[in-house]
Amino acid sequence: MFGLHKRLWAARPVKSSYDAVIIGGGLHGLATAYFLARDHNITNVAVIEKRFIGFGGSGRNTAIVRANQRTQENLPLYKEALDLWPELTRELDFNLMFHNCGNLNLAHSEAALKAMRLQVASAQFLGIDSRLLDPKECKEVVPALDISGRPRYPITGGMYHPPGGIVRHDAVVWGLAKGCSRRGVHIHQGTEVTGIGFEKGKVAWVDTDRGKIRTPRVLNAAGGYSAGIASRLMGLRLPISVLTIQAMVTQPLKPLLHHVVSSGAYHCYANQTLKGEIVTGAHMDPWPNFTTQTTAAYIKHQAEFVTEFLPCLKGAKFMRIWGGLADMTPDMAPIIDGHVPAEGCFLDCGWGYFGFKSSTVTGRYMARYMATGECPEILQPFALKRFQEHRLMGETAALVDYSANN
Amino acid sequence: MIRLNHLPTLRIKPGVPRSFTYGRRRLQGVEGDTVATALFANGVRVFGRSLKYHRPRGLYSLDGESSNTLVNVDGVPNVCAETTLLADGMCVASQNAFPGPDFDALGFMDALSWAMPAGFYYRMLHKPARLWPLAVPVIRKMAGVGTLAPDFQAPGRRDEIYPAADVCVIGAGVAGMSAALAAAEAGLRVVLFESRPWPGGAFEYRPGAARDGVACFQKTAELAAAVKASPHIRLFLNAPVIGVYSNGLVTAFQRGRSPHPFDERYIEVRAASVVVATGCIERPLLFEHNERPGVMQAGCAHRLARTWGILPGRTAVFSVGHDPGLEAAVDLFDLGVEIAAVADLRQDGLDPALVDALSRRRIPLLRGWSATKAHGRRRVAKVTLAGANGRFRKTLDCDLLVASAGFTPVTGPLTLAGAKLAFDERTGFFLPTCLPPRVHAAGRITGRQDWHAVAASGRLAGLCAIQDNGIDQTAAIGELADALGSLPGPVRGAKFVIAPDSGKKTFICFDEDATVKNVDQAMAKGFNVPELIKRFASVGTGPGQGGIPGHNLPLYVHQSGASPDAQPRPTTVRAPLTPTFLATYAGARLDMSKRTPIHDLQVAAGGRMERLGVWHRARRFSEDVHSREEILSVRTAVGILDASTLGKFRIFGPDAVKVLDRVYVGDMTRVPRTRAKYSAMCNEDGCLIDDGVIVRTGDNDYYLTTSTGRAGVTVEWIRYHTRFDDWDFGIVNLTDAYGVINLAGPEARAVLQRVTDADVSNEAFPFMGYREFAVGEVPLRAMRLGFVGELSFELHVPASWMAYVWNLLMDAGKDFGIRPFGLEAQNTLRLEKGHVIIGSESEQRTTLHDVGLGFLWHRDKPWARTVGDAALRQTEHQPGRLKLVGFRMADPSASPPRDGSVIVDRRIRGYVCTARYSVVLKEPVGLALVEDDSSAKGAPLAIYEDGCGGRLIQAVVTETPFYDPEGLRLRL
Amino acid sequence: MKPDNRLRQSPVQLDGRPHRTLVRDHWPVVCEYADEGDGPWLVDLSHCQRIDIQARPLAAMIPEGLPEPEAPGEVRIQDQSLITRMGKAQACLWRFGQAAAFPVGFNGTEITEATLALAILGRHTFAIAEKLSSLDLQAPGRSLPRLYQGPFAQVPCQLVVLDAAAGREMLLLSCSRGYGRDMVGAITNAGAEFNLRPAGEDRFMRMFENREKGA
Amino acid sequence: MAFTITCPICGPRSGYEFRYGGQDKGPRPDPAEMTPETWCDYVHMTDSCPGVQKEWWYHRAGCGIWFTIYRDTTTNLEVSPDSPEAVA
Repeated sequence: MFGLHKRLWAARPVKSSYDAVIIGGGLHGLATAYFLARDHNITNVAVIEKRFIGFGGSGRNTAIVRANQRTQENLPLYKEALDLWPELTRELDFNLMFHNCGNLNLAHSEAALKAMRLQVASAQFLGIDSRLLDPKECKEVVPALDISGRPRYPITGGMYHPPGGIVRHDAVVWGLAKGCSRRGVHIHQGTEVTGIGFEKGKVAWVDTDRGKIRTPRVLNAAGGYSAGIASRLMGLRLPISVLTIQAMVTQPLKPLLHHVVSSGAYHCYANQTLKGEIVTGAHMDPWPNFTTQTTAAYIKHQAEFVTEFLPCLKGAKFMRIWGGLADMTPDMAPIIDGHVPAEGCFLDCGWGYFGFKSSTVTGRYMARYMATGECPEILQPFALKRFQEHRLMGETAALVDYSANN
Repeated sequence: MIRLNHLPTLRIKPGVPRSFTYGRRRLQGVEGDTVATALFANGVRVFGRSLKYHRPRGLYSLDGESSNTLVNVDGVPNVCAETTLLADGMCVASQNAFPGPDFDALGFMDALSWAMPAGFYYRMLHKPARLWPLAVPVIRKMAGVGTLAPDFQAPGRRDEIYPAADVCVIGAGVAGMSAALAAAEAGLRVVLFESRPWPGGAFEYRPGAARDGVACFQKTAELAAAVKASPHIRLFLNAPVIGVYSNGLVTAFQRGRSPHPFDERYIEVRAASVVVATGCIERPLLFEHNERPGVMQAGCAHRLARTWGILPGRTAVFSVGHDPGLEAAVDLFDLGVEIAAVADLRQDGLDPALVDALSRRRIPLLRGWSATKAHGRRRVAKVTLAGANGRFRKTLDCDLLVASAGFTPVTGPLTLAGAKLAFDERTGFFLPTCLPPRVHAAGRITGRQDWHAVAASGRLAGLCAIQDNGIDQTAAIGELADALGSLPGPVRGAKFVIAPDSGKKTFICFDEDATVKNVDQAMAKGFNVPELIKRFASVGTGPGQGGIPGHNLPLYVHQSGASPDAQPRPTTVRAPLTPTFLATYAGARLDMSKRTPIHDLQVAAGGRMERLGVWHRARRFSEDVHSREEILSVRTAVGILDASTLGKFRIFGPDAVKVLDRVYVGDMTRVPRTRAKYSAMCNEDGCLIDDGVIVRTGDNDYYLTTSTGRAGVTVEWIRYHTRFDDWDFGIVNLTDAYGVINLAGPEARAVLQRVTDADVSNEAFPFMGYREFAVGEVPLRAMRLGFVGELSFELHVPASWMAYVWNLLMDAGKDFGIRPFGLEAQNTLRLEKGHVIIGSESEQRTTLHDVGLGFLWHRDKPWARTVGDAALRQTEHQPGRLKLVGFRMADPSASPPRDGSVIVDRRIRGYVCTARYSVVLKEPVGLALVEDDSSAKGAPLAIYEDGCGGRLIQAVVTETPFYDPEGLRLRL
Repeated sequence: MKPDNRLRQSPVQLDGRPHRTLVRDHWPVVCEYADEGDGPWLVDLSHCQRIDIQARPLAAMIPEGLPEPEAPGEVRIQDQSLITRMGKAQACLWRFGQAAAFPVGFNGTEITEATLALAILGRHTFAIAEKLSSLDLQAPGRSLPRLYQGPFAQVPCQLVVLDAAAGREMLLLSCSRGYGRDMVGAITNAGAEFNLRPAGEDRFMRMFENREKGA
Repeated sequence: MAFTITCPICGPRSGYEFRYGGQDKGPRPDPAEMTPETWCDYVHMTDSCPGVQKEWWYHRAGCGIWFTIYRDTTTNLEVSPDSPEAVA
């Protein structure tokens, strides 16, 4: 019963040519491959993954989904992404475990409230459910909150976004891999891309440690390694800094938090998984690196700050901390582009820590871009040239600076 | 239960009772008991129920490797009974069991386990789609262990320390103590961490003789005495190491410094060298019902007797794979436990002395045999043993099954330090192939089991640590390495994982009720690396992390043949190595913030203080959130503001002016001595990051102000942008040296004149002027600026004189109705003047041009290479940007839109930065960033406010300033 | 002429009962607290003059008669003054005796008003320090006195280890004035288990003079 | 990871005492001659390749100077300027 002995995806030999090669067996790559096959009947596709699928950010993020960003360029994308979870669950016949618990984002100052009003008004204008709460209403939603004047930054209000929630990130990886495999896409794990070849100004092949693959289309969706691949193999420098982002979980507890709670001033979020663990994280050390190492300073800092607004968590125990790579751009918005630096080269990177929530919908549109060669309107604002044109997107967030200044 | 009370190895004081409650029962333990040993001594065998199937669980190990013995203590959930010392008056309660662990209403779940194969949730409950939302609350309720109430208040006190050390040794067993002593003999400062309440490790309780004939426990005690006597060793007992990082950083926490069970101290050590001597835990033997209460590890059974004086059972069967297991059988027999049989996984390699000891006691020894099934519902009653091929079987009655397949080295600290592990054929361990620099491993972790060899390997690591500290030890290291070579080396370890014919209820991970069958199911799905199986089948991701399955899972996966790897591959270990309270990590919770010199005066005057960056500032001085009285007093009489948080700097030296020209957009070559020059700083994007005034106070000597938020980074900004220029200048941060008083309003001059002899008339001290004079005989710096749009004096007062001068002005202003005002009033006042606050009227991408301050930019100084100059050039006439505009409401009687409301037509075109009702103008006014084609005067703005439900508010773009557009009031 | 009784304000008030006080240059100074105990002690020295010197070459700007600490981290003591070398072209002068006026053309900036100055003295001084800072203030092989620039209670500080000998421990600390209250709070909390008490300027001066003689 | 940086004045210290100042790209080019492409390349673009890079750091909690180090971004360990990997 339950199809116990059916493999989710198959291991196949590497062919000498594909219609499209996708670098990176993370969510963006798998989703793009899936939609290439599903929507455009392009099934002769290879997903090349150096380690195993979901090894990078796809398996290390904390699975929060929401559509309450700041700009009208971003909001529709994330809104559509929210609608996709149930659809894909059904279609892939794999439970992605979308837990639509809603998100509560806390404000701790007048300025933060103002920033939230902008987000809320933008969301409402675009037909997305998001509302402002006063501190008492915040406490009604999340009884564990300390809304007194005791914390160093008392809660002044909150932004409540019912459509958001959490999804099981591993399930999405495995579900999409299953979907890809069923539709004929090849997933090559343990395979490294070592070069990209061009002919007559067009992409022509990809070199791997398992041989040369000819292809007219290459997508760079390698997450934390995408900028390095771009500069090393495509000759294209990107405005990307790769930082380690850390997250941690407590031992599992009986239900305590029924929403995703986050706080800008304290730079952390907390939510409880279906297994009962409280997941918390958010901060990044602001120096580029590729280590995924965790730091003593951060776990201590996080413990201190999350218990400022959720003091009951002092009695919980941290059980595990891990790190992943976040490819950050100067304006906190991704770089999605095509035919740079040569025809047939596509970019889907610079997602920072927004890569999970956007993965499926970006894959859908990126597949259309790769299939038709025309950039769908919804992706156009994310083109690389915005940086040299002095047109950063307005999706900002300041990096935390938790040491005292002179 | 009566304790064995004459053993020399006891760590309890049998005569000193400790009373506690367990559920409704009042029980008694003794001093030295942990919660677990006290419960066990009182006959408790079922400590709790398992996560998924609610199976009874009991004492299995003693160092917290599994969640079997998690209990609630004094209201705190998930306390590990094995590592928590019993305190008088403790209230202990079981978890995850109703009504209690012995009879649990959800016990029937065990019978349903067939319905929940590995990855169950991924493949079920989503068809039909409406089922899933209904299932979620049920799943959540069933999941999790231990309850934390939303209003839970954590008991206990915490602090933190950062001891300095040259060498940090992890584990105060025989190897760790030997390493510490060696390093201490060289005069190095050693920090030695031990997670148990006493030093000694694996040999601390063992009566067996070392090679020199002296009992292990006795030799170990001598070592411990030497450690305690050394002035160079700081021994932290009860202090589990939780993290090891590169560059010698080790983190730990310590409990037991006070009788209160939840007083804990966070510890961070940075050492030049780290020695890891964490020893081994036991590797569980996998067979049917291998986690029934009554099944326990050899060390657990042995230590219960030797350390706590508790006989672990009446009749025992042993199924072990190592000599210390045989030693335990012999010793427990001597202490009064009946041993029905000892099965050893090994055919050969058994210590002949121990084999002989067993036979002399007529204890049957079954070589190559193992347990295959434990019987009994809530605790072990019988056990089936079988030979290697499963053909021969026998079933024996017992109430204790000591089961252990081998040892697992505690390599967590090494992996966290960056060591890569590989499978070692001889020991069956994952051992480091290459240690990171200045990290050493010693003792049983390397596979050695002999007392002398363990001590020598510790001493060798100690010598290496001395070498790391720059003291040459080459000769001594060589000598000792040779000596170690003649002692017994790593012991051949059993690689046996699972008993033949073991059934469906063979648990590889206790915490998450994961069975060997679940692992098989995951492999069938195509998951073939342990790291992925771990995720898919939930193995080793529970409270005990990898403690129980960490070694067995990779061995099992490899033996199954599913893995593509040639050798078993370990799963990842992560910090914290021991689950640690968030409260403990948070430690002392230092909260360092800044207060202005007149902070207390502000509070006394009714100031509502709030945190703004590092500072405390007064937002307002009354209940009125709009601060109308404060606004009116500035507009009609005089107000006084504490603006001390402004950044203040001195820049001097021959190249000072070059520095200013580099960072300010204006021309700094001609700053007159008696006037303040207003200018701005941009970043490379040409975006506004700071504004302030610059004053020339002498030859090559300047005084400048920055916004509050930039004060902390201005020195680094200036030095950054001059780092390639070898310019001669000095810069001093004087932010805290001066308090700043903003005295503003039509009566400001009259007030000031009362307290100074200086001529402060408009002629003598005009708008934008800078003067130095005394107020109440206190010399200060004064400027006439106009942020709030009235006649105003900004007085920079030496910080120690600030309270004096403030009080002087308050007294002088009494007749004029002076009153302090706060940030809220200032915000509205400056808004009426159309003045910008960076961050409020600008966002990350807003350039100097966009906020209408482009006139500050001096384009003709390319030699200065001013920060942002290139971007200012390239964006100067760029269309399609968001521009800052003023607006009024189409209906002046309407309320002002809330800050952050968006401006829309068919899409979003901009947003409201700040809008307030102006008391003096008697209508709302506001500033907004809108797309440039909507920014012309008279352009209509449709505003969408949160919660408006689509009813737009109409406004019109207007010129600014709204108030006193000619600026006459500034020049009074 | 009416008496000038204007008073300046230190950034911090220590929680103790002053036994003997005086006013110097308008600063109220506690010479001694009642019941100072036998250490460790906390002393407020914020009224003592401190001058930041930045110049190239630095030696040219060291006031006459005072020695120049040659390498960053070095500290020299003379005539109730202490001079620390902070960097290639920067030093800080502390005057515990009489404050001095600036000579003409002096590249110094008086920072007395800008900073808080405290001393932790006596036994357990470094046990208190290790609760507040990960800096290795007793690193072997470093001559004393010595300057450390780094975080103490998370705040960037100038720390001078004057003496580390048992019973004669002396640690000087200065940081931005605005942190005064929280810094004293942090030190007081950390010192509570060692019975840290406030002490007057006299105790510091006695120990400093002894140190100067020994230096 | 205990990220450690060696300050030329203060010696080895916790990385958290410092501010990262970016990969060393040399002095700012003449603004009048910068095109949008060269401006963008100087200000925003990075190599982002794992390996050793020369970079700027500021000792903000200490002596307050800017200096360069070589760091291996795959280990977060400093690399000696004399070592073969250390190229600008």
